[in-house]
Amino acid sequence: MMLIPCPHCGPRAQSEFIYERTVDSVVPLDATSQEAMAKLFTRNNPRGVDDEIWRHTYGCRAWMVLSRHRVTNEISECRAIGPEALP
Amino acid sequence: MSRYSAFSLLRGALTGHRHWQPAWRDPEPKSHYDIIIIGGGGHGLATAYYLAKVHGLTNIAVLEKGWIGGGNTGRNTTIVRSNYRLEPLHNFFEFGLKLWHGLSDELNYNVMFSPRGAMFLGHSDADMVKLAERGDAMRCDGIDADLLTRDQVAKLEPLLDMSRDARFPIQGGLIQRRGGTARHDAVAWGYGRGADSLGVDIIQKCEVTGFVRDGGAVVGVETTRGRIGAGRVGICVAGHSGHVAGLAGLKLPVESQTLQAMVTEGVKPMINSVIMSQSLHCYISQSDKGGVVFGGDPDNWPSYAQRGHPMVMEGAVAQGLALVPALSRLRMVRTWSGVTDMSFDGAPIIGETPVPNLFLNGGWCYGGFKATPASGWTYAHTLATGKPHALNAPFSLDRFERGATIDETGSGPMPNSR
Amino acid sequence: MTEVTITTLPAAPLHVFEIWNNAVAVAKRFKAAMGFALPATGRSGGNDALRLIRFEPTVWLVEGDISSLGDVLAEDGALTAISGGIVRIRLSGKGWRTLLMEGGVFDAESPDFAAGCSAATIIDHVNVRLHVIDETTCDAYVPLSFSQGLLHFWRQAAGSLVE
Amino acid sequence: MINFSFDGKAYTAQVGDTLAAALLRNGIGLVGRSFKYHRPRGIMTAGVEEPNALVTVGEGGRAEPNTRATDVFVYEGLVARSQNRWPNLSFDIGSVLGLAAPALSAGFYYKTFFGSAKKWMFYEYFIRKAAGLGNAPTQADPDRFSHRAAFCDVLVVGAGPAGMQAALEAAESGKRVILVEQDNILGASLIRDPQELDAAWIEATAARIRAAGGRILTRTTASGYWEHDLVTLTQRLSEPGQTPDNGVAQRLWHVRAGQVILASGSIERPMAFAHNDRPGVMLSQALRSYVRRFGVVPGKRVVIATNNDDAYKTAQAMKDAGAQIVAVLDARPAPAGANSGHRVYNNAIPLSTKGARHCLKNVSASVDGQTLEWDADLLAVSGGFTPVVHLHMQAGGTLDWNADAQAFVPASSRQNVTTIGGAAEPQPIFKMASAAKPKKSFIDFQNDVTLADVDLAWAEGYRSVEHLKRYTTLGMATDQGKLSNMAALGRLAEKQGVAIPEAGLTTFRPPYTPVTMGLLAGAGAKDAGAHVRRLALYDLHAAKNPIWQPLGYWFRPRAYPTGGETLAQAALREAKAVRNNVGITDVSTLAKFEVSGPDAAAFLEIICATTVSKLAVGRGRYTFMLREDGFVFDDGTVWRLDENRYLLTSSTGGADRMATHISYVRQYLCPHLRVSAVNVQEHYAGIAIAGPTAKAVLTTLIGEEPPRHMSTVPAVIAGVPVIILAASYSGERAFEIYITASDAATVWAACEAEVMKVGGALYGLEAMEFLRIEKGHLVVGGEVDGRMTPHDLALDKMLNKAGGFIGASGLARPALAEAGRRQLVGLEALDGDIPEGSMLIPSEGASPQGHVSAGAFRIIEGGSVALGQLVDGFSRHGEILIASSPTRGQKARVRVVAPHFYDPAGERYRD
Repeated sequence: MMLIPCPHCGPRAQSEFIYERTVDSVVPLDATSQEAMAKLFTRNNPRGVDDEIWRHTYGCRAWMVLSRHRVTNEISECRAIGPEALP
Repeated sequence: MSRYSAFSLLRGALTGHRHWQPAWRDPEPKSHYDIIIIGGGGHGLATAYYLAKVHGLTNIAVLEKGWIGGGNTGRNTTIVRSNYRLEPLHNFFEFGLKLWHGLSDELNYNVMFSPRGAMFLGHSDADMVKLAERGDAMRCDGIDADLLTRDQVAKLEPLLDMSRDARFPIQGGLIQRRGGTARHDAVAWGYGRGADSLGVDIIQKCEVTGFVRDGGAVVGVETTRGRIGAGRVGICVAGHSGHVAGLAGLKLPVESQTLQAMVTEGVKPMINSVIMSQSLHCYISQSDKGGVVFGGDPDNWPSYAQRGHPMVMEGAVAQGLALVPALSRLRMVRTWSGVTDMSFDGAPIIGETPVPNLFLNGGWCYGGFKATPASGWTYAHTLATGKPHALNAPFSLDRFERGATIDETGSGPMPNSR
Repeated sequence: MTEVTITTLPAAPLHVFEIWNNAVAVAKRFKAAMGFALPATGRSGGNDALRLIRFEPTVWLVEGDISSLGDVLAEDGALTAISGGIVRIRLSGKGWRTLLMEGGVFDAESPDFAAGCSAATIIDHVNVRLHVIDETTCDAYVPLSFSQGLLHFWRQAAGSLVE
Repeated sequence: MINFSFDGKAYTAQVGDTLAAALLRNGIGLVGRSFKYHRPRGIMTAGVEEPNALVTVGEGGRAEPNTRATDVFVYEGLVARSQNRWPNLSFDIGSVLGLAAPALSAGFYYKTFFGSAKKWMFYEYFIRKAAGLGNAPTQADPDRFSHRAAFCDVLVVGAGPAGMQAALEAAESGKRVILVEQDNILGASLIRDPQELDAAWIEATAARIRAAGGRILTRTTASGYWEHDLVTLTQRLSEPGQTPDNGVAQRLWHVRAGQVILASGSIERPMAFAHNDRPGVMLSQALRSYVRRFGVVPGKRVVIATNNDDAYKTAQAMKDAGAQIVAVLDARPAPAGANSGHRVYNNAIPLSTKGARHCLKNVSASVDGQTLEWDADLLAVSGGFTPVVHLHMQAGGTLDWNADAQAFVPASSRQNVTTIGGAAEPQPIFKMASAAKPKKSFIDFQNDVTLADVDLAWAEGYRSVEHLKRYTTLGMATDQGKLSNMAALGRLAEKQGVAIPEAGLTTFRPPYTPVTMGLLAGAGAKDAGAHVRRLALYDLHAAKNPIWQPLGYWFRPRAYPTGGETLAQAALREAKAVRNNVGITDVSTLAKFEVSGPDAAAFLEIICATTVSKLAVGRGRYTFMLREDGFVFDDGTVWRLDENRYLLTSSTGGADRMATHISYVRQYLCPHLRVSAVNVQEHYAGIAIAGPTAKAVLTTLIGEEPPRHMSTVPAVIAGVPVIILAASYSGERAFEIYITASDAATVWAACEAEVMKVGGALYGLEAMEFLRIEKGHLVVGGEVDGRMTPHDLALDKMLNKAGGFIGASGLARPALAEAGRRQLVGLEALDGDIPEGSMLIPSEGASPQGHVSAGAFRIIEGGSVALGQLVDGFSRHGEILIASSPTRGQKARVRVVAPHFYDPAGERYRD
C-alpha cells in the first residue's frame, strides 16, 4: 500500500485513492475516431516511470497526476488537476 | 528421454535413482532457427511442443530470460475451466479443456489435472439467472455445465456457510464438472521435457533485448547470449508483453497489473472443488498437499512490482471467509504475485502484429494458466502457417480499433472504465 | 484513554458550497460578508450558527444558515443541499482517536489533527468525513445508507479498544 | 501451576511455559509426525521456526491446527492434540510410507499415476488424505479479529538488547516510536543469556520507552513489509485456542513508519547428517532457552555438535543444570574449544544417530576421519546462524554475503529501513564438509526433503533454486524454509561448483510467519467487507415484511406478499394494480446528480449522448450515456429544474461508476466550465406513484394539477417541500417524488395513505420488471450489458446530431456498423414460459444466435413475453425461434417481435 502525496491533503494511504488511467490515454473531447481509439486502446505500459491519473476518491475527491515508477513504486511527483482552487 | 512410469520409479528405488536423465537439455543457442518463441512459460513451451508434434517443425528455440515456468505459470491458482459466457471464449477454452484431460498421458508427465469441478456460487435469483445464462450458452455449444440447487451445493461443499441470513446467502451454483485444478509447475516442466525430446532447444537465462529487422520485417532477436536469427518470432511473455513488443516499436492494448494469490498451511481435505462466486471476487481450492489456495481480483492499477497491496488480499480473504467460515483459524503461509497483461476487453490476444514475421500471444489477464494447451496449440498453428487457427481468429490484435472486442463482463476498455 | 461514546446527531441543514470561478474574489466577498475567512483545506471556520468545513479543493460543507451565501457566490459558484444523504455521528470521550484507527488508514492519533481540523478518509470501507471539535469530541459525516453498518462496527470496536 | 492436556492426557505446566517447554517438562519428546513419511518428530527449536512440533490447539471453532508447540504459551485448560497420525502418535500406520521412501523420491508423483484424469483422481483421493497436517475446524469462529492503523516515526522490530536500545533512543529524542516483539516478554537473547544484561535493565528500559510516549507491543510479529514503509503487524491478544478477554482474538496493525529498524536477530541452523530428525536432536540455542528460561532440562547425557563458539554457552548451561556433557563435537580444528572445560573433539562432523521407542540413544561422528560413537539422550546442534533478513528483503533490499558467518546479511534498501544487532552481524562459523549420507540427512524436516532429494533434482535438470524448491517442495512447509533454505543453497552451490551467493536466492515474500486467515479478514469475515446499504425508508418497508432483493449493496423490496401469496402472485397483483389503478414504490436508490451553473447544459451534453440544452425550464427527457468506446453504459432522465440547474438521474447499479465519470469529465476534461455537479443520490429519497389514477392521487396530495408527462414542478406534500417529476417507467401515467431523505417517511406515509384510499397497492422490483418489460423499457445490466451500441438498442435516432458527447468517436469504429451484431428484440411465447437467460436458437442443436435478457408475464392478457438480443434482430421480426435453457430443462418457442408489448404509441401517459 503506497503513500500518495495528495497535493491537497498531504501524504495519504493508497486505500483512499483510485487509479483512473495514464495521462497519455486521456481521450480529448475533440479527438478523431482514430486518435481516440489509439489513446483508449494502446499504452506505453513502461517498466519505468509513467504519468498516471489518480483520484483521492475517499479523501478530498480531487484528481491528480502521479509520476510513478511501475517497478519500485517511487512517486517522483504529484500534481493537482482541476479548476483552480483557493489555497 | 527415459519414459516415466511406476516401473521406472521402482527401478529408481532399487538403484538409488541413478538412472534419471535431465528432463531437458541445456543447449547453446544456434545461429538461426525457423521459429523463435520468446518466453519459456507454459504457453511458450506448449507452443514449441505442438510446433514439433503437430507441425513437424523442430528447428525451434524457446528463449527464457530466467528459468522455465518462473513467470505467471508458477504464480497462479492453477484453476482449469472453460465456463465462459461468450462463444469465442468458451469454444477456445473448451478446446483447451479437452487437451487437459489427456495431457498427463500425452506428455508422459503427470500434471495432476484433477477435474474435481469448478463451481460458481449464486447468491440471489438474479445471480442464478446469470449463471443459468452462462450455463445455457455453454450447453448449447456442447460444453458441460450444470446448475446446482442449494442442497446440491451444500452436499458438495459441506463447509460453505449455507445460512439464509448470510451476507451473501448461497442460493445455488453452476458447476463445470470437467473443470478443476492442475499442478502448475508440472505443466511447464512436462511441456518443456516433451518439446526438448522432440528436438526443441530450450535456452534458459537468455533475455531478448531487441529485434533484428530487415526492412520492416523481423529476422532475428538480440539476446544476452548474442544475436539469433529466425524465420518467425513469437512473443509469449504475458505480463511483460508491453515491454517486449515495445522493443519492436509496438504499443499494445495491455496494461500490466499485479495479481496476488496465497495458500494456507496444509490441512486434511476440507474443500472438494474449486469455489468461485458470481457476486464475490475470490476463488478457493485445496491443493493436494492440503493448502487452501486463495485468489482474488488483481490490484487495480498498473504495476510490474510483483508485490501487491495487503488490503486487496485482506479483502479477498474476507470474502472467502464469508463463504467458508471454517477457514478462519487456518494460517496463510505463503503469498505470491504475478504481473498480468490486462487486455482492454478481458480476452487474450493471439495472432499477427503489424510487424512482418512478428507474432503475439498475450493479454491473458488473470486467466492464462487454464489456456496453456489451447494457447500453445493455436499459437503453434499461427506460427507454423502464418494464419490464425479458427479458434484464435477472433482474438486478433486489431479487434480493438475495429470495434470487435470480446468483452465477457461488458465492462469496457479497462476494469474501471466508463 | 479508550472510552468513547457514539451518538447520532439530529438532522440539520447541510449544503455543498462550490466555487468554480474567481475563487480569490469569492473569498474576499465571503470574508467581508461573514467576518471570517473561508477555511483552508483540512480546516473548518465559523461559529455555531454557520460553519464551513473544507474537505475538497473547491467545495466546502456548510452547516447552518445559508441565506447570505448565495450573494457571496453570485455567478462564481453554487449551493446544493445534501443534508438528506448524510448522518452526523458524534464520537465523544478521549478514546475517539483510538476508535478512528480501527479499520482506518488515516492518522487520527496525530497531535496535528486537532480542534478545527477536518479530513476525509475511509473507515471499514465507508467514506467518512471527520471534523475535530475538541480533544474529547469528533464529529463524523457518514453516508446515510452506510451509517447503520458503520455504527454497528464502531459500537463493537469501542468495546475492545485496549491494546 | 497450569493445567493442560495433550492427546487427551492431563499435565501441568509452569506459569510462562510455552507448550513445548511444558511438554519437555513432562518428559514428552515425541510430539508430531512429518508430512510425507510420517516420521516421529520431537521439539527442535524454541521459536517460530519450529518445523516438527506442530499440534492442534483449542477446540470447536477456535481450534488452530498446525500450531507450533514452541509458539503457544500455556494457559489454564489448554487442549492440544497431535496431528497427521492414525491411530495415535506413537503408533502411526502412516509411517509405513517411510518403508516406501526409496520409491517416493523427490517429484515421484510427476512420473507415475498415468491414465485418464479420472484415474488420477482415484490416486489423488488417497494422496490428499495422507497429505495435509491438522484438521481445519468445522465450526464458525466465535471470536473477532480487529484491524488497526498506526503511524510512527520509528518502528523497531525485535526487543532484544539492540532493538530496545534503538527504541529508547528514538523515543527519548521525541519521536513517535513503536517497538514490537513476537515473544510475550521483552529481552529476546537476553532471556537465554542473562549474564550479559540483566532483567532489571529490560524492565527499566521498557519503562523509559513507555514514559517517553513509546508504544510496546508484545506477542506481536512484524509479518509483512509493503510499499512506502508500511509494515503489517500481527498481534495475539489471546493464545491459540484461548477465549479472548474482550472478544478480539488477534489484531492486525497497518503501521506506516517514517523509519524501520530491524533488530530481528538470527535463526540457528541445524546440521545435515543421517537421522538428524530424531526426537532428542535439538538446536543448541533452543536447548539453552529451555534450560535457562524455563528451567527444563530435557536430557541427562548430551552431545553438542557445533561449528561455532555459541554452542559452548549451551554446554555451560547444561552443565550448570547438572546434565552430563558427553562430548562437544566441534567441526573446527584445534584449538577451538580447548579451554571450555568440556570433552571437545575437533574436526568432528556428526554422521548419524540411533534411537529406540522414539528416543535418542546414540550419536556417531567422524572425528579426524574416524568414526566414533557416544550414548546420549540429547543432541544439541549448532550449524551457524541465519540472519532474519525477511523484512529487509520484502522491503526491496539487497543482500551481502558474509563469508565468516557463511550467511547473507542486509545490504542496501530502497525503503527507509536499517538492520541492527545479530541480524546485521551474525556470529562467525566454520564452513563444514558436506554430509556423508545424504539419504536420511534431512534439510526440510517437515516436508521430509533430504540432501539426496536435492541431488536428484539437480541430476534431473531442476537446477535453478526456484526449480529445486518447487520440484522437491523444499521450503514450502509451515516453517517457510527458515531452517532449510541455507542448507539447500549450500548443496546447490556445491553441485554447481560455485560459492553460495552465486547459486541464487529465492524471493522473500510476506508473511514472515504464517498469519491467521480470520485476522486477515478482520471484521470483514462476517459481511465479506460489504456493508449493506440501507434505504432511508427501510423501517417503513420492513414493517410490511417484503421479500427483499439485493441490488449491489442495497436491499430493496421485491414484492409485498399478503395472505400467503408467492412472489409471482404478489408481483402480478402489484403490477395489475399499477395497470388498472395505482401503485406506489420506493425508487430512492437511483443515481441523482444536481448540475448547476451557466455551463450546466453544455456539461451535460458531454456526458449524455442526447441533446439536453433544448429542454425548457420545467421539462425533462430520457437520456443515455456512452462509454468512450461507444457502447451504452447507462441511461436515465435529465430535468431542467431552473434556468441553470438540472437534475440527472441514472441507474442504481451504475451510480458509483457514474459519479466517478461525472467527476472525471468535470475535473479533468472540463476544468474551465462554470458548473457544479453534486452527487445527491442519498440526499433525495424517491417515491414513484404510477397508474391510471396516479394523476388524481397526486392532485389530492399536492392540491393542484400535477405536471404533464416529462415535466417537473416543485410542490409540497404533508408540509414537506418536494420535487415532482412526471416520468413513466411502467408505461402508465406516473410521477416520481423526490424528498430530502430525512423527511421521506412523512411524505411516504401521506402518499401511501392516498394510494390505499383509492384501492391501490405497494409494488416492488418484481412488478416493476413486469411493467417495464411489457413496455419495452431497458434496464442497465439487462439489455444494456456493456456490449450494445445505441444502434443495437434502437436508440440511435436520439443521438445528439451535433456530436461532442463522450463515445461519439468510439461509435465510428467499422465493426460496430457491420452485419451480424446482436440487436434488441421482443419475444412472444408460442407455448410455455420464456426462461430468462435462455439461449435463442433456430433449431435444436444449433449454436445460439442470441439470448433472453428479461422475461415476464403479460400483466392483463396473460402469456409470456421477453426482451432479448438477437443477431440482426431488427430484420427478423416474425421469425420463430427456440428459447432454450438446457441447464434448467426448459424451453419455449418464441416469435421475434418489436420490443413494445404494451401501448406502443405511448398514449397512456399523456393526459
